[in-house]
Amino acid sequence: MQTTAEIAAQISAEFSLLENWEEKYDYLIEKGQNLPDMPDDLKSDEHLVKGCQSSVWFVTECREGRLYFQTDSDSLIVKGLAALLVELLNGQPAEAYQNVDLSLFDTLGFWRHLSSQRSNGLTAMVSFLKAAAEDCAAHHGA
Amino acid sequence: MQTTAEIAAQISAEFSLLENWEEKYDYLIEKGQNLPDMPDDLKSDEHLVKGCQSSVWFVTECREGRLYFQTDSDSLIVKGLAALLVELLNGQPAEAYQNVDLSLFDTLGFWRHLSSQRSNGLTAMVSFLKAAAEDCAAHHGA
Amino acid sequence: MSISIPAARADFPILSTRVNDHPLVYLDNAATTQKPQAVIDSLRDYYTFVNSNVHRGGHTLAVRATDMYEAAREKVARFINAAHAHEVIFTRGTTESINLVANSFGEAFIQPGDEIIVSELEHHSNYVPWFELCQRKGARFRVLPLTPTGELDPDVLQSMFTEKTRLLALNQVSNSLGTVNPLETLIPLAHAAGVPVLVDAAQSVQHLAARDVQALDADFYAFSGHKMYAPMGIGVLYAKESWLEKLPPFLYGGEMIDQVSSTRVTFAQLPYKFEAGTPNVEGAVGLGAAVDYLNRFDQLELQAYEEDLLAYGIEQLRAIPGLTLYGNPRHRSSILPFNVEGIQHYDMGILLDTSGVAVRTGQHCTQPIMDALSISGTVRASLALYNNREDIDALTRGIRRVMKMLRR
Amino acid sequence: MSISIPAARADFPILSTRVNDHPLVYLDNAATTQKPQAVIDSLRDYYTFVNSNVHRGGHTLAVRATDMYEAAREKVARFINAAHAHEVIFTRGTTESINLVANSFGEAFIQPGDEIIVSELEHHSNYVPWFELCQRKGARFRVLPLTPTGELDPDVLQSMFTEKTRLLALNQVSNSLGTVNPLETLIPLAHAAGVPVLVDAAQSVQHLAARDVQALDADFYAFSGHKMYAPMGIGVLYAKESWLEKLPPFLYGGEMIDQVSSTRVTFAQLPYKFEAGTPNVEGAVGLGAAVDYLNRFDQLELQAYEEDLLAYGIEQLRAIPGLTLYGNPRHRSSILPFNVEGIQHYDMGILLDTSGVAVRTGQHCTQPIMDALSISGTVRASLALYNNREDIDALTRGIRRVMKMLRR
Ligand SMILES: Cc1ncc(COP(=O)(O)O)c(C=O)c1O
Ligand SMILES: Cc1ncc(COP(=O)(O)O)c(C=O)c1O
Repeated sequence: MQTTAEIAAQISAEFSLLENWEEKYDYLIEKGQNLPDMPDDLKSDEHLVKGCQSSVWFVTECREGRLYFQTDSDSLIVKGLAALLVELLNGQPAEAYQNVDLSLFDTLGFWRHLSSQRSNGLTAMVSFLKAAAEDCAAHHGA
Repeated sequence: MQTTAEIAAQISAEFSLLENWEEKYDYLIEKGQNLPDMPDDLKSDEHLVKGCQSSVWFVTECREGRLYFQTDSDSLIVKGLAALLVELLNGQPAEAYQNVDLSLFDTLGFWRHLSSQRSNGLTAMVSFLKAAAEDCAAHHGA
Repeated sequence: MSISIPAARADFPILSTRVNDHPLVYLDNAATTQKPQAVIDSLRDYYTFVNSNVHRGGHTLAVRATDMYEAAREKVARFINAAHAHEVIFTRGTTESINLVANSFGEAFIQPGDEIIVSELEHHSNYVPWFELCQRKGARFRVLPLTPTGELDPDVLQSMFTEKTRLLALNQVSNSLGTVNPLETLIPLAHAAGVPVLVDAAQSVQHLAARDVQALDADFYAFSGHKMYAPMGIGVLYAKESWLEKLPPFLYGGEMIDQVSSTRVTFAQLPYKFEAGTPNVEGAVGLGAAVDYLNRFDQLELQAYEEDLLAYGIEQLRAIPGLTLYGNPRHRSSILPFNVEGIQHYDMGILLDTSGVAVRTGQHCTQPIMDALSISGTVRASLALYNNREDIDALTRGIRRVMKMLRR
Repeated sequence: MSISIPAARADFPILSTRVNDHPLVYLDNAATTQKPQAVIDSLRDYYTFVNSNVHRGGHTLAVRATDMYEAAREKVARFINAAHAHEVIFTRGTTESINLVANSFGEAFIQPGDEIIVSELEHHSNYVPWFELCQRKGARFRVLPLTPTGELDPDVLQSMFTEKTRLLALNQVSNSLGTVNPLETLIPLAHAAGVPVLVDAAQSVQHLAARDVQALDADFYAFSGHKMYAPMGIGVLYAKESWLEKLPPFLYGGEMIDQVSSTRVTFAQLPYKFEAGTPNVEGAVGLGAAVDYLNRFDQLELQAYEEDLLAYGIEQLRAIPGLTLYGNPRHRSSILPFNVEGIQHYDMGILLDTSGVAVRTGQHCTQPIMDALSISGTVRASLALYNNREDIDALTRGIRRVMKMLRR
């Protein structure tokens, strides 16, 4: 399995080929659309990560110290961001979540644009995953 | 007895001879200093007109529809202003108080400078005198 | 003398900036308006030539600052035709104005079992303060529902008044639907039932010529500077003198005090009783400059211009297949709320932004309206005097482009 | 890298204006300070390139405005060394900050019979809110008296704590006497008695390097932008996270809401829970610019410069026959309060103004101090970083001239 750093480099490389905002969003939205939809019965409050303008759900599973997750959102853009998180982190060991370098999103331009200290949709998602990964590591260690 | 308009014109004429702020204040303060001090027992809360930064007292007397008053202040500048009000209004018929034209103070430059819509030391004094004059007219008329 | 409205656009320097390589098309005016150069300059001039704390008497700058502050109060009083300048209280904005009334009026007049009516059309700022007041006081919080067209029904309101009703709080224009509420009908109804009325004018004072508080007979009238071309951090509570005399102060300290000892405190006269602490003189001066700016227009002409533009916007949006425009009130002002089938409002907002079109998306601090419409939010385009048909065209072009992007 | 302090004068455009045909000598800094060009420009730039309402997500300008607003919060947090940026709540100023605590803390924690201690040195803004809270709640309002030197006696404070004491409210620097209170002694005393402390830092945060809220261990720390070279209409309440979590909101509406229905309301997380309504983004940006400006100086050097200037002022004033300088604290900051025998303070102020010297006269919103000193008011000259010895000389020259004018 590739490391998150390797995956990040790969995503950056793909992105660098895109010429403008429109193409970047196109690509992001495609990422989201390629992600399987989550069954409606999993879209419960229990799995809802409080975003701001959109809803995003995460269902996590911990196997041998690695965290796996499914995700969905009513927003295609948020789903695209979540899809990048899936590429980057799904099935990685718990430490990878703690150390994830979000500067990738900076390079993509989305970080600055889609989030801000106030809106923090991405921050909320990553915090949720970090907490789940911490749990996962704790159970595995124990 | 001269009318208030005549007196105002006279004060304006005197003032126009003064060259600068210092001379104007000098003159104003002299006006105040020439006013007799009020006996301390009259300086009671009853006679206090609420100013802002200084205290000013008025004792009024109504005789045949004319209002007479004594005044004093702990501030020489306020006392000077009050002295101008004495020159202008003391012993005038009640109507003269209602119609008094305060633009005199404008010409002197003190109005803008010593008062403002917020500070209104002069406004407070004039309002007090107007109320007393109204009372005086009412009793005389009755 | 009125100036030409289309030319006004040049007065707003920010409108010539570019966003994401496109000219800015600013359609988020209900959130906050942009500022004309005259307002921006008034701030610079204030700090370059005048700045001082206002106080009673004092040095030249203090007198000048005080005069400018009070002159701004008089400009605002004339703008809304208040009977007295001291009926104009400067606050930070609509939210603070309403909270002031909820606290002071609530303290003095609300007993357990009393009732307060708000409309379902309200912004959270004119909803939650009353909800919380009712919670604190054991009073009943009653909500006048929306009609299917997004309006308020006078007959339903009439039926809600009881001898326990102590206040009606409602807006003049809804920030989510643009509904213009018929205050000329609703306020007399309330008054006939002995109920005073607080009007949230945050979305109306900058758009409707009907801002004469005496003609409206509003008991309280609240608005924000930043939504009427003035700086942030300044707002107004107008209240009838008779109410202001009766209400206890809200905040304590600074210039609102008359006498203080460890056993007794007395308060200053109106309006200072309600203005604790150093006021935002800069903000008031900027608000005065904004009023001066607005007064350069013929007010009815301005309203007609904006209504014409809104009608054009409605027409253009309705021509887009799959687009739902929310609300259908008889009289609407400045607000275009919509969704396009299959496109989440947030996605629409973000993607419009890529072509420089600034709109707001979400609930617009009006969750009760969203609940009533059973939607999670809307895209809201909102107009100001500097907008024009090209802005609407940029919006509709942008929407069609997003539809192409997302509907594959 | 620190810049030279005397050169800083050129950064403040208003200081080159003339008043009554004299160069302005601005010594009313405790009322409000002047603004450096960098702060004035920050307002213009904000409105020319950025202005938008802050909100969650949204268009480019909204994101930029939000980022600038939150960056300002972080600058302030670093300036006072708060543990978290969300411990910095933006308010209109010190008065609102203190009223916020009096309301929210008072609502949650004050019961009949409880006691609140304030000092006799307080500004009305840190006196009357507590007095009124005690009246509302049936609590006991206790006043820590001044010593003859104008200081607070730790032993007397110690003797006032009871198991009913719920709060100590006092300033770090007195706006009337300039006394620097020994918080490093007083706060631990209070904490040892289980009493939290609110510090009114309106006159200290711009002058003392000792503004590290964690080192001081202040529970609440309040100050105003306009007294620290920032615009009017913006201020700060710092509070420890643990307190902010426990306090109920103060104002309701706008961005402080999480969920709303007609039966239930929940609130946003810190710091937004305490920031109802559209915030003063412009003011926060200006405050951030003022912090940046202050950070260009070495803070200890700046304090030493101001203390040296104050010492010079004390020396020059004491040399004037018949002049009484009030207070004689071991440590004084920035304030020169005096009267000249036989000359009413108001007359002194007005006549100093004729030669361009701006001071403030009267009670300075500290009637309890004036009562303790048995005087009706003082003349107060107060210093800022741009003042210099020539300003002091202009003051003393002016005083001597007034003495000549009035003592004939
Ligand atoms: C010590 C002190 N506390 C509180 C205040 C009130 O500050 P503001 O008027 O900015 O709210 C002042 C300013 O006058 C002050 O000097
Ligand atoms: C109808 C309405 N009421 C109240 C408010 C609150 O105004 P502010 O945020 O300026 O306090 C707004 C603005 O968002 C509004 O649109």
